[in-house]
Amino acid sequence: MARIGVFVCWCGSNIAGTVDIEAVTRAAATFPGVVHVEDNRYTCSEPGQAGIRRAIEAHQLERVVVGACSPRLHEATFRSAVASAGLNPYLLQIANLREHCSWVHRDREEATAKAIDLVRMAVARAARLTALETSTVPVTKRAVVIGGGVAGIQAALDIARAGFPVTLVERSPSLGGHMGQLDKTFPTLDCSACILTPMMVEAAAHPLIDVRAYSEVDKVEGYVGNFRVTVRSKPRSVDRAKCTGCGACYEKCPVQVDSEYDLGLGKRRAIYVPFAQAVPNCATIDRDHCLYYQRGRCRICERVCEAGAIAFDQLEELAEIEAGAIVVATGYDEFDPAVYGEYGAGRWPDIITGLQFERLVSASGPTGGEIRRPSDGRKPEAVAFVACVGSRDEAKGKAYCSAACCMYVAKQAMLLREKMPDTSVYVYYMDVRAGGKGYEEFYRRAAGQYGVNYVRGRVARIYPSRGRLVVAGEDTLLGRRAVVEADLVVLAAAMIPSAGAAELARRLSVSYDEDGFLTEAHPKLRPAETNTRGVFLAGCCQGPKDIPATVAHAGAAAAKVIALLSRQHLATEAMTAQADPGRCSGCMSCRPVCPYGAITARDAGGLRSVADVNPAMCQGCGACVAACRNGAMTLLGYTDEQLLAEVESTWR
Amino acid sequence: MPAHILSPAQQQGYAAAVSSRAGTDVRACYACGKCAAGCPVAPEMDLLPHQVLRLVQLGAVDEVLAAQSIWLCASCAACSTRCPNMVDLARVMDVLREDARHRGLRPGQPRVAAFHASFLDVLRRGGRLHELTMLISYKLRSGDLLGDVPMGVRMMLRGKLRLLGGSPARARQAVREIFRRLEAPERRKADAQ
Amino acid sequence: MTNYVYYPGCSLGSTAREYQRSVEAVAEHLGLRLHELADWSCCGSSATHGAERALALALPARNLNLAAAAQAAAGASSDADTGNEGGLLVPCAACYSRLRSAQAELNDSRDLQADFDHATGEQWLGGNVRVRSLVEVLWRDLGPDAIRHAVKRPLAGLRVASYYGCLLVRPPAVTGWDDPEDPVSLDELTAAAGAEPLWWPHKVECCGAGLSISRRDIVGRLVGQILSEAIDAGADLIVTACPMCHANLDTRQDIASRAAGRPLRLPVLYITQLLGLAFGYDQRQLGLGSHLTSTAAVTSRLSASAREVQ
Amino acid sequence: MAITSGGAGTKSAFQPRIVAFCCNWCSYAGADLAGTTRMSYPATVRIIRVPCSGRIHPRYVLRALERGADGVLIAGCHPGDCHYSTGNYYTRRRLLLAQRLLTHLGFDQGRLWIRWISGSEGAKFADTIRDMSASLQVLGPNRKGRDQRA
Repeated sequence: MARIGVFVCWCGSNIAGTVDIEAVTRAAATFPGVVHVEDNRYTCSEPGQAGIRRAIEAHQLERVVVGACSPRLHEATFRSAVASAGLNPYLLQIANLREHCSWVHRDREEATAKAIDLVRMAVARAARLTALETSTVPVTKRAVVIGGGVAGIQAALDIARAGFPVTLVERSPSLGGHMGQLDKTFPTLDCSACILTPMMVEAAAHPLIDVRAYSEVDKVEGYVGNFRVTVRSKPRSVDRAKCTGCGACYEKCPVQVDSEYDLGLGKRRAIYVPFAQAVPNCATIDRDHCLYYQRGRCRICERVCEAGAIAFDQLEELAEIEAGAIVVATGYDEFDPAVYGEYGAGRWPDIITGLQFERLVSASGPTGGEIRRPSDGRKPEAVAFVACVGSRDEAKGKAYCSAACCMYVAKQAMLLREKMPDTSVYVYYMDVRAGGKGYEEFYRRAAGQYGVNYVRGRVARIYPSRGRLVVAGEDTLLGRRAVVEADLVVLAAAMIPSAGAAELARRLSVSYDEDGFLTEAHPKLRPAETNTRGVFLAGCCQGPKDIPATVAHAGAAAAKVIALLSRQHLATEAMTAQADPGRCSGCMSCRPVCPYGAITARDAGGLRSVADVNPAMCQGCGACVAACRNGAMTLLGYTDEQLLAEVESTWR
Repeated sequence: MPAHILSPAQQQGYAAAVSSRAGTDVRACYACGKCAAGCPVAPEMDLLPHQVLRLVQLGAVDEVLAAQSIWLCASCAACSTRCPNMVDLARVMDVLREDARHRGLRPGQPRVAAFHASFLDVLRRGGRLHELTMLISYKLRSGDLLGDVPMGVRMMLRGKLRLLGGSPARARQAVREIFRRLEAPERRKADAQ
Repeated sequence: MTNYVYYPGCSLGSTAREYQRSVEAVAEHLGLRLHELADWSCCGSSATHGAERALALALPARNLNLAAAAQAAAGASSDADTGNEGGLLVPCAACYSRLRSAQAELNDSRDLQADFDHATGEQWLGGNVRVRSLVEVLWRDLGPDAIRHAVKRPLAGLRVASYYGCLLVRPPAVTGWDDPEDPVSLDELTAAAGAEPLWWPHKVECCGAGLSISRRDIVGRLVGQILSEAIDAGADLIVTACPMCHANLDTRQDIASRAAGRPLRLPVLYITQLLGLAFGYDQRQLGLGSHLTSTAAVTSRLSASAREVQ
Repeated sequence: MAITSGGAGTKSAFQPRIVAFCCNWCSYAGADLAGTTRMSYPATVRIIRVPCSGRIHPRYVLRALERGADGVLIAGCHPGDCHYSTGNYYTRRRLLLAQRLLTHLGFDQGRLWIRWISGSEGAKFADTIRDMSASLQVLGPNRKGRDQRA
């Protein structure tokens, strides 16, 4: 019988206040195998840990049981304490006397009785613990960043600048993301392109960054330090090496299509470069609209291309990339306000979204920065902005605040007043959330010296009447109707996770919330990590953010990646599954239940094959153990014997 | 009178009670005013729809039940249809009117109440609506004797107002029975609490 | 031939006689067989749910119970005449709304069912009755194409503003077969009749019918806005499917004109009157003469376009 | 054997004994949260920490009941949220079978509860324990198990 030491923590009055420590220690002393019991005010404190070390030596303890707070808090602490006394760190068992006992029960008698049970269970389990060793795996020194918006670019640059190669995967033909569509940015009103373009260029030029635009992630296999990411590059039908981006092709292309970049407010050709500063600056043929692909003739672009870059027969390419870490930076999509029947969005051309307004006000936009009504090109005399469209609206299934709208509305209103001093501007809002540095001052400038009329109230209806748009709102501060006849209405549409993000998350076994935003490992302490080791989050895929927050988040993700990639080896999970070749029948019913593909069939000689677990890939969930029909599979640290010992000893 | 002197207990209680009776959570309202902005009769209201909800949230019972607004509500349900927090305000207004009536308060809009009452009278007796009887009963209750008389005459000329209202005996009796059972005094008391 | 149990409601016997007559005409023409619900009583209308919830549920529920019984009887009897595979047909938007919401509320709550049992001495059986609005039936069951085929005299050149009001489309949880903010059923029926439906902003703005008697000032303002929008949109007439709205819009045009500070004259027809005209019934059969606001503008326009055809 | 002294302190009323298997990532964290937010629930439960609800073999449920537990709670991450992506999906399938097995062996189905409780659902954990204790009180002590044990 192993020699067990029990250490009962008071946690000040947190445990001792409700649990009779003295009774617990007395009971513990009677449990089989227990040779030493002591209690501390704070076992996690330095003296407390020293006490454990001393007792291990003094009493030649072979197992340690700590009755304290949740193992989720201090298991690591106590393991290292145990280890420092020369005992294997996995010979420790914690009884959760605080979160699961003293904090949830008021009756001292009941709480004490339960605490005694919990310690008994821990002792029984401890007696059956075995020493475990962690092995190590090498780390592939490359990161894959998924998404080429400002978050992805920032993360890629930070990682590359630290000396690690990066593959930057972007779905659309060019880097830039939504930031590339913005005109000016709050709270400084500096031009978006002026900040972003240099970043895009540096990323493309950086020797350690491999930009794969017009590409998507197909498959992700492997595990932290050793991912295999399959990237599918869609055919541009243009040879990227030859294309100079001269533009001759799209000047001559006869087909006009709504421009995705201009959000339907402008046109592009069937062969196109999405925007002037696109990176890579390489044309792409949109096969769904190109006459040659649709009707088999035209090929004008081919004729006018002096570089001979047009490659109609180009095929898609699959590349398998080995990487040690993955950064998800898939960003956001703009909420489609069409579900607001009362706002007539999508039905009346002069009711547009915030992002569309960016294109309308941008010098590189379809109107060259002249603000005109999409319907008739007239200059608007009155413009109304409506905040919280698709956010803070449970009825429309979007309860969250989209974080950036208040500020972009203030900015857009300012830009409008700047460009058209005679145009009156109204902003319908519920609250102005200006939490960032310099934000409140910025918003106050908009409402103050820029003369933007802020009206506190949600709009009930927007409808066309006599050639204008009637915005039926309420000034809840006056308790009076606030009906504006506007020529242009801008709906501040919220951010939602970009299409396909959830699907990607499933492939990475990263969880996501009810709104589809990916879940960080800890909302405060690990905001850029996920519960899947080696996968990190940057930007709006995790939740709505403005540019400063996005860049900061991306930097944080990059720092985590750098820390990971600078390691030569990673310690693997010690509590992994193990197949007993003697008992394994080779039925392999364990293989399909393993989420990590860690189980393979190994030839055991004589036509017999048995299950084999790769300890580096196994994350220790134990699904295979429960699936095994002959009890050949065990999960180290959670063996049947250990768990049943707890079951057996739950009650006296 | 002002809400801030009400005791918290009383506040909590009323909001919860109204919520359960209206089958909607009045506490979800964040006073965005979308209801007021779309309400056809808001301009005539003494308390705007969201202000009515606010008083209910605070449990300012007397103040809210004395309001004209609860009688002016046209039950068009534009508010309920558009509320971002899915508060069924039209139903809340029903509950408040009922409360005002059960507590025997003087209705904030006597004529509207008179109209409702006259309508119920006619039903109680006839089982089906007989407009002429109702109009007369309304005029007597409301004292609005002259209004609409010319229109009434024109309607009668076009056969839109029958002199005699006929409805089958079975229907009449069934409805009388319903009124009798629902207006039984012991039930009244039960509701008032 | 589809059979329906028919609930006319109080108005169709009096203020909305022309609705009754046109409904019968249209039903006959389209082969809808209406079997009036025996001993039906008032649905309670807005006055009761404004005053007494138990009453507001018991009154409509009683009629639903009758309908359930009628259906059961029909199901039992082989006689097609009393059959009713179509459900309970309700032409009046207000009755429809009351019946539907009462049914929904009762089905949701055992307590309310108990209240009903207490109030009527009967047991709640009306849970499965299919309560159908006449518009829903015309638009969904038959559909615009069927209407189009039934048209004898297309109403060419007639510009129609469809007025849905509140109770046909709100709250969507109760009705739910057309868009609550921008409904199209009446417009499509109008188009099927050969007329030109207009998009106009006040399709679903409330006209305040409930206050028509007690607060003429408010009603004047609301009706004024609705008529103005319809006229400015270029409408020759308004169609509706609600006797309350109709009475209000038809009889309050003087007050409305005063409120709006401009003369507002616009014929208001029931959708069935419009369809009836297209089906070739003459205006007397459809009771076009019984409106307070003259419908001459409409009929003369039609005869004019008819002459052009010849 | 008398049904008085349940380990959970002897109160006059019958105190059921619940063995709860909680997955480390969601439900165990949920139980922790119930503690950190100082919720209170009956001291009828003994929690056994497992990496994933998918680790739990129906055999454990039987053993707990045979050992005299009045009820067994198996709590894991919500479907789709499993830290190991698919574990709880197998849990569900496996334990529905277990439930039938129980009736076969003469245990009331109501003695095995399966709940999805996330790390942010401290309240749900507390409520679950409250509800389960109450319904087990109605169900009465697990005589079969206790007799076997005695």
